Amino acid sequence: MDSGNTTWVLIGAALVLFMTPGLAFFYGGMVRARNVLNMLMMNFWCLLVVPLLWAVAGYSLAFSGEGGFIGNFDNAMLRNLDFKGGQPAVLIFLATFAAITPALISGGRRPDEVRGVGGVRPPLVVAGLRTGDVLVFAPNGWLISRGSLDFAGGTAIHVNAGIAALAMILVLGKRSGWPQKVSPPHSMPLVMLGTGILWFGWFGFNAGSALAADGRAMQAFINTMLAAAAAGLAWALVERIRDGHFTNLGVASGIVAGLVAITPACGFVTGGSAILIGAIAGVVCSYAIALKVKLGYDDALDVIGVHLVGGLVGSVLIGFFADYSAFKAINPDLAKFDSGLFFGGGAKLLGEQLLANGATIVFSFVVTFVLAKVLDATIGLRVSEETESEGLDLLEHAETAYNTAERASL
Amino acid sequence: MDSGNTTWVLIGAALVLFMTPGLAFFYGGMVRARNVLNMLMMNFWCLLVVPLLWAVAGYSLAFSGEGGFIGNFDNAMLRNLDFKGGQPAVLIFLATFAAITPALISGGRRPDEVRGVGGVRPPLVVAGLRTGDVLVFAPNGWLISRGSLDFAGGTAIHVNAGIAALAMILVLGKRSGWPQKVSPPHSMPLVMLGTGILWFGWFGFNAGSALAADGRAMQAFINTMLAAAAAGLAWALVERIRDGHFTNLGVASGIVAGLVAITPACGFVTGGSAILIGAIAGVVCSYAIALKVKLGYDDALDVIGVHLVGGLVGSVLIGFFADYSAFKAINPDLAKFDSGLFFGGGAKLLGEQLLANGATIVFSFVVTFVLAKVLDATIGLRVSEETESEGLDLLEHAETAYNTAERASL
Amino acid sequence: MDSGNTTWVLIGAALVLFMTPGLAFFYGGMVRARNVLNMLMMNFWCLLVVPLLWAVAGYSLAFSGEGGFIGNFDNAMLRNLDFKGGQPAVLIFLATFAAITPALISGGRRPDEVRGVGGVRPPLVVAGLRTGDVLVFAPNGWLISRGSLDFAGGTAIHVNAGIAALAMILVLGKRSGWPQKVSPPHSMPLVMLGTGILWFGWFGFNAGSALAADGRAMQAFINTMLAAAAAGLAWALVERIRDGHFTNLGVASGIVAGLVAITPACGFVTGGSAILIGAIAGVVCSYAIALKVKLGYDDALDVIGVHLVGGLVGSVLIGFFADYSAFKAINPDLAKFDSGLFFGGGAKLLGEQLLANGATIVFSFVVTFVLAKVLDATIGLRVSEETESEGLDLLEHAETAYNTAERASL
Amino acid sequence: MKLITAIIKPFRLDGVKEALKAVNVEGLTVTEVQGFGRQGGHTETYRGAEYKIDFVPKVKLETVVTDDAADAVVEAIVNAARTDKIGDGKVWVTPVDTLVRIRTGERDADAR
Amino acid sequence: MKLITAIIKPFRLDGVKEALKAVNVEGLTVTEVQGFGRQGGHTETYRGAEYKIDFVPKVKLETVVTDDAADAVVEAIVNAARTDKIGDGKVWVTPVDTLVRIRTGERDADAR
Amino acid sequence: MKLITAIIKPFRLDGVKEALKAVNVEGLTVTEVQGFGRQGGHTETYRGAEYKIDFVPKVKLETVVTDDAADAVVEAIVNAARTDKIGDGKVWVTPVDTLVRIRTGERDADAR
Ligand SMILES: Nc1ncnc2c1ncn2[C@@H]1O[C@H](COP(=O)(O)OP(=O)(O)O)[C@@H](O)[C@H]1O
Ligand SMILES: Nc1ncnc2c1ncn2[C@@H]1O[C@H](COP(=O)(O)OP(=O)(O)O)[C@@H](O)[C@H]1O
Ligand SMILES: Nc1ncnc2c1ncn2[C@@H]1O[C@H](COP(=O)(O)OP(=O)(O)O)[C@@H](O)[C@H]1O
Repeated sequence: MDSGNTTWVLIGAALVLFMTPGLAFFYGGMVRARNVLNMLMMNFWCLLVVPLLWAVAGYSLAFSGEGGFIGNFDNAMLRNLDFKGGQPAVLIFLATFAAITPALISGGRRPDEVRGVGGVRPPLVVAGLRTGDVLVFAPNGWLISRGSLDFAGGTAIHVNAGIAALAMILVLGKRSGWPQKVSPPHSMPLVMLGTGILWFGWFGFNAGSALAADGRAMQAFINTMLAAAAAGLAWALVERIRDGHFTNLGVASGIVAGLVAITPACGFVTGGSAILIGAIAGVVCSYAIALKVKLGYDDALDVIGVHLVGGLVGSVLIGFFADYSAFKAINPDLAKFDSGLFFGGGAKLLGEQLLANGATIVFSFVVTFVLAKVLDATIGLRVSEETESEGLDLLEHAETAYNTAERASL
Repeated sequence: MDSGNTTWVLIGAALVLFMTPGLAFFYGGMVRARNVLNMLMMNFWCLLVVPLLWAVAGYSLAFSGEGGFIGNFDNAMLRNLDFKGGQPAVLIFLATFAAITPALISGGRRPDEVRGVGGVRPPLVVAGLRTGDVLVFAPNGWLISRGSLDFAGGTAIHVNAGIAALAMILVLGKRSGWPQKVSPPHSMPLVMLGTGILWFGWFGFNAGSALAADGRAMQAFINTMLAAAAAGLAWALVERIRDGHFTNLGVASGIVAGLVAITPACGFVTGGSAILIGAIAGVVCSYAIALKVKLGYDDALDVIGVHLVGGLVGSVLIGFFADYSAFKAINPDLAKFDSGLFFGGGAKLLGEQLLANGATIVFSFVVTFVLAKVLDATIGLRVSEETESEGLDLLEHAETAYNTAERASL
Repeated sequence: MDSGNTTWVLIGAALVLFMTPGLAFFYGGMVRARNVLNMLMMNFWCLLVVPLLWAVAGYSLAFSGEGGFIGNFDNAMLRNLDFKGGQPAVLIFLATFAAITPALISGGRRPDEVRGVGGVRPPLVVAGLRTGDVLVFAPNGWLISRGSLDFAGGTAIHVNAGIAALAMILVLGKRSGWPQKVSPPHSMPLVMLGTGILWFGWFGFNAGSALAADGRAMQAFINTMLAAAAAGLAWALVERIRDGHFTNLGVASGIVAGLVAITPACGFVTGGSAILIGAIAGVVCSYAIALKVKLGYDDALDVIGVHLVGGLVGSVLIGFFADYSAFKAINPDLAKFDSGLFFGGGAKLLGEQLLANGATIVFSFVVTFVLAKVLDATIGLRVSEETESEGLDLLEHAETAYNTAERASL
Repeated sequence: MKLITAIIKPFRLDGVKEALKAVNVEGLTVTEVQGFGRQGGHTETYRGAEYKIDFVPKVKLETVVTDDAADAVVEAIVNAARTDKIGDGKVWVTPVDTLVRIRTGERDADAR
Repeated sequence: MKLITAIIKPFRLDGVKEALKAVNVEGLTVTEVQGFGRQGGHTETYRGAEYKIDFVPKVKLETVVTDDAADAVVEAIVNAARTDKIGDGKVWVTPVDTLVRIRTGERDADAR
Repeated sequence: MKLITAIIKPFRLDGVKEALKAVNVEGLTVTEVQGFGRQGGHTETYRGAEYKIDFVPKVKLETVVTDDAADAVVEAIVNAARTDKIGDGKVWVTPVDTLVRIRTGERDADAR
């Protein structure tokens, strides 16, 4: 791996690492002031646990060997890495992906409701689970080898995390008073800060996944920019027409929905398709978030509406928009992939995309649901009513987020 | 374009994208708590609209073809891009520049005063305008081909946005009570966060504009660091001597003034000159901001004092400090440019700089003034007095920035 | 220097620059709301002053010529730089290191207690001092040429700044009421934002110090990730067992302690050792911070417990974990360094590490102590009691951090 | 006229407000306050150091009512605010000489 | 002595303060409060969900004055705070047994 | 019963609280307020423009006590809050008709 590509992948890893704090602020701004530290903790916690699991065994199980479902221990504890070929750079790049996946689930519930030893048990356990999940999506894995496409982890990460969040939510039940009594984001500037960091970092996530600073990376970068813009705009326009106002939260949500949707597609589609994928994701997700009230699941931070639905939209649209010949023109050596329905590839790819997402949904839902049920039955997942009203920060972490009162300055 | 340069340009694009949220926080911290979301919206909005316009036609009109005033549609919708030569990377790098230009104008008024449908109409319209403006400054454009120098957009972006802000301000008039009754920044930490992000991102803006990770990029990077430091220090010292205190807002303003001033110059001058340009900009801008009260235009966020004046200072000083021989020594293949008065180039360059800035000021002022007048006469630009006192966030966006009160936690 | 490595070093410099605002928020969140601006100022101030000193003479004195203790003026004012070899990129990369060193000392006291003209005098003076210090650790310097190892500045920066902070603290004495009466962090989200920025930027700090995007940089990057995670986890677990809760401040402190500890070691040890170094640093530092109460020095922001102790832990553990053969395998041309006790190198390296740190501690303590005493005796370092209770922001800077009250919106 | 002042737990504010509407109280003023009493405070931990916070967040509610409404209003507040746990708070009644509605200049009962 | 309490619109605070200076009120205490009354609140929208906020930000002003000054002070407040729009607020007067200035121990009229 | 209201400097709150405990006051309610008085405010500077802030942060303390305890409580507050510097604040006493403890319905002296 030359110095340019090494720089590309390592800076990409740094950008993706930065996304997890970004996600923490994005979600943290949305919860109440008395629960924000628990939300931050659930996200930062993933940065502590997952990279270690990844280095010790996770990477090796996912990527070494020839197994269709699971790898071997050849690269466990970072052994036998090919420095010349840049394998360590790729390993640490992927470590940051593994870390943000369970962090996404943390948005699956407002922390008002999830407990654990010190509020960190569920993400901890789920982190182990998720790291395992990725195995199924390894390069030699069953789904990928059938021909379905997922450039930067739309199915493996967003659909996967989104459906896991749904399973958690179904086990946890509703917050008391929901959906009549809810509370507004405690700090919208924090939400917007998180949005800015996420967008910035997502260039590493998507374009970095080319694993080389080449033409495909350029295209993925452009697609990331355009899809996010189109989705943010689409969501904002829906809100303006439907609810009467352009809102910051709408813009932020749209941007994230667009980023999620383009994640699986960014290395297979061209710019015009990216704009369409973004716009469609923005509109669909802005309506999907209303389903929770209709169907009665309490998805407080809309992980399902944004990540599951956004990931699905992007992944399925690959079946229409994938364009092999455009990428072949950029890089003549590119391995073959199927084009989509609109680009002369027929319906085969669409079928594979549906299958891959269906399989992921079933697999991830079942695993998480069983796990959550076990946890709930043994140690209990819901916080007590007292904790709910006093706030998790104080009761679980013995901290409060803001001490700006004169009293605090005594 | 090799992998190193591709990485350089794409990471540069990510950094410049990150500047727009940075700008949002820089300005957002300065306004009142009840208007901060409108300020954030005006900035994020530019990130939604401009890249789309840019991809659809803007880039092509600015950069394809041979026209002296306007290009053609050869690259519209991202067609016919030269991936080998890195054209897509440059395109998306420039898209982030196009996005931040109208965002700068958003500081032209405290949002207390600017209305529109949902508070976003003026930036929207102006975004279209600005994207158009850039055409005039295209590489084959009239001004550039005469020999004036503008490395990273000091004239094209900062002078241009600054004078546009002045036109907007003159159309809008003063806030009621100004200049007797004003209000302090609602969150200085937010201002400083914005400053930190801006400085960080500005390395992409300036050094990235070399479009290659070469010696000139190194020099531009060094110049960016030194000019910002010198200007921050200079502004702080002026405040200490004139007003009695070193202030954080002074340091932040000085840093930004220095970054603005070095923007046009960073690829034409050496380090010592960069320090001087920064220091001069810091001093001049720290006095320029007082003009608004004397001359009676209500430039609440000092876009004129910092961006217009800072951009002018930097651009004009190129006429003194440009040093072709130093850059020729770094890169023997460098195309010729004129040196400045102090570096053996005579007064010709200074004349070109004055002409280029003068032309920009006239052009941009007239276009924006006419446009703003039309908007004001048709849909009205000023918010009502009620909105002014209730806050734009609530009335235009149906959101409030902070909900930390116990009440919000019920 | 090729385009890939140039990009690597310059982006590294941008990341390290971004760390100083990160540090400002990390510390700024921990102090009271009425002192946060002074804390931010002390950090930003370093970004204004140090790069200028560095460009004018600091770099040259540290790195040009053959002197064992001090260099010459060959590169003063950025003269005679080798652009082909990438010297300017390295120079500006190191400038950002020089800037953050005195910023670390700013945490040496809650600003409640440190005064100066406008609250910036001590960092200003100390900035000069620190820039000087670095001379002793120059590549041809006495300590380094004996064979001690310090990859990215664990001894030169963290131990150095930590012990300087201790000297300042001993001169300043205790805050009134300490340790009975203290106050909680005014904004934990600000602390966590600082933590996120620091971790992100630290990749530039550590892996960037390889000065090339090569295998060693990959290893340093991986080590930085793993040590931070291990230390954050270790500190959190200690708190859980000892105090009963996982806290955000504990996680943040652990992450920073791990980053500090791996700083000197990251280019000499492999991944498993990095995990151990991180975990040990997390545990040791989480206990070290309690020493201040036992021994009676008022280290309000735990610069000593985290930076001095963390830096020492990492630097001394190099004597056990350095592994030349692993790095030789990555890069056959690598200059020889001693391996540590556990990797077949015997005790020699351990001895050198102890000597280097001992010498640094004595040197830096004495210089800072004398300087602080002189300052205290002449201009006085402590703020008055009135300032202490009214807050430094208002009295020293005539600013207040937050103006969110309705009153402010009049 | 009487001024009824109540210190209650924040999460009971909504319930009390509804109860007050039910007894025809049409206006009230609410302040966030810190209470000190039998309930005690809590402890926070930062880097192993304990911070004892003596105060508990409470909400203060003030409403001026006519003399004859006072008893019913007090009763409504007590019933709605009560959780039977320590820290439920207090209600007290003070005499008011006169009440004016700023907008109209109306006085006393008309000004409520 | 009398305690005059006023609930006013925040943006009238400056005006009221000036009016009070004009009638020789030299000290007063201001609190940020939330008002509930005829004026009604507002609705915020987050991701399409509506949040009804019943309370309106108001400012509470307290000043202790001598018995004979009370009427003039009430009048000054009413005049300065009035915008003739709903939500202008209330003023009420309550009896005070005694007022002490902490610094000097002075009482009542001298303590103002 | 009497309601004792005190406006004090924030940094004296701890001391006053201890002094009140010493005279058997077991409950009190604290509010952050802004004071305007002889002490004057301060000036902030932003980009060279001066902002005059007239108000000073103060803490308001309210406690309802029995009639015979009132004098001792006032005295305790005055002694503990006094710094002999301008801006030390005020204490005033107002009559209370009745006090109720929400949790138990106890009245007056029992409700303290
Ligand atoms: N004497 C008092 N005067 C004013 N407020 C009081 C008084 N006693 C208690 N309070 C307020 O009532 C709240 C609840 O009182 P507390 O003694 O904790 O419980 P309870 O009301 O159940 O006896 C306190 O937090 C304080 O705000
Ligand atoms: N009975 C009352 N007791 C105490 N405060 C009241 C009362 N009625 C109204 N207020 C306060 O006065 C404010 C204005 O009252 P509102 O009924 O909205 O309008 P108006 O004063 O014009 O009749 C309310 O927001 C509330 O703070
Ligand atoms: N007449 C008054 N009524 C209510 N509060 C007052 C009155 N006068 C002063 N205060 C409060 O007391 C505080 C201190 O008063 P001030 O006149 O500054 O000093 P001092 O109490 O030493 O005379 C003020 O900030 C204000 O909060």
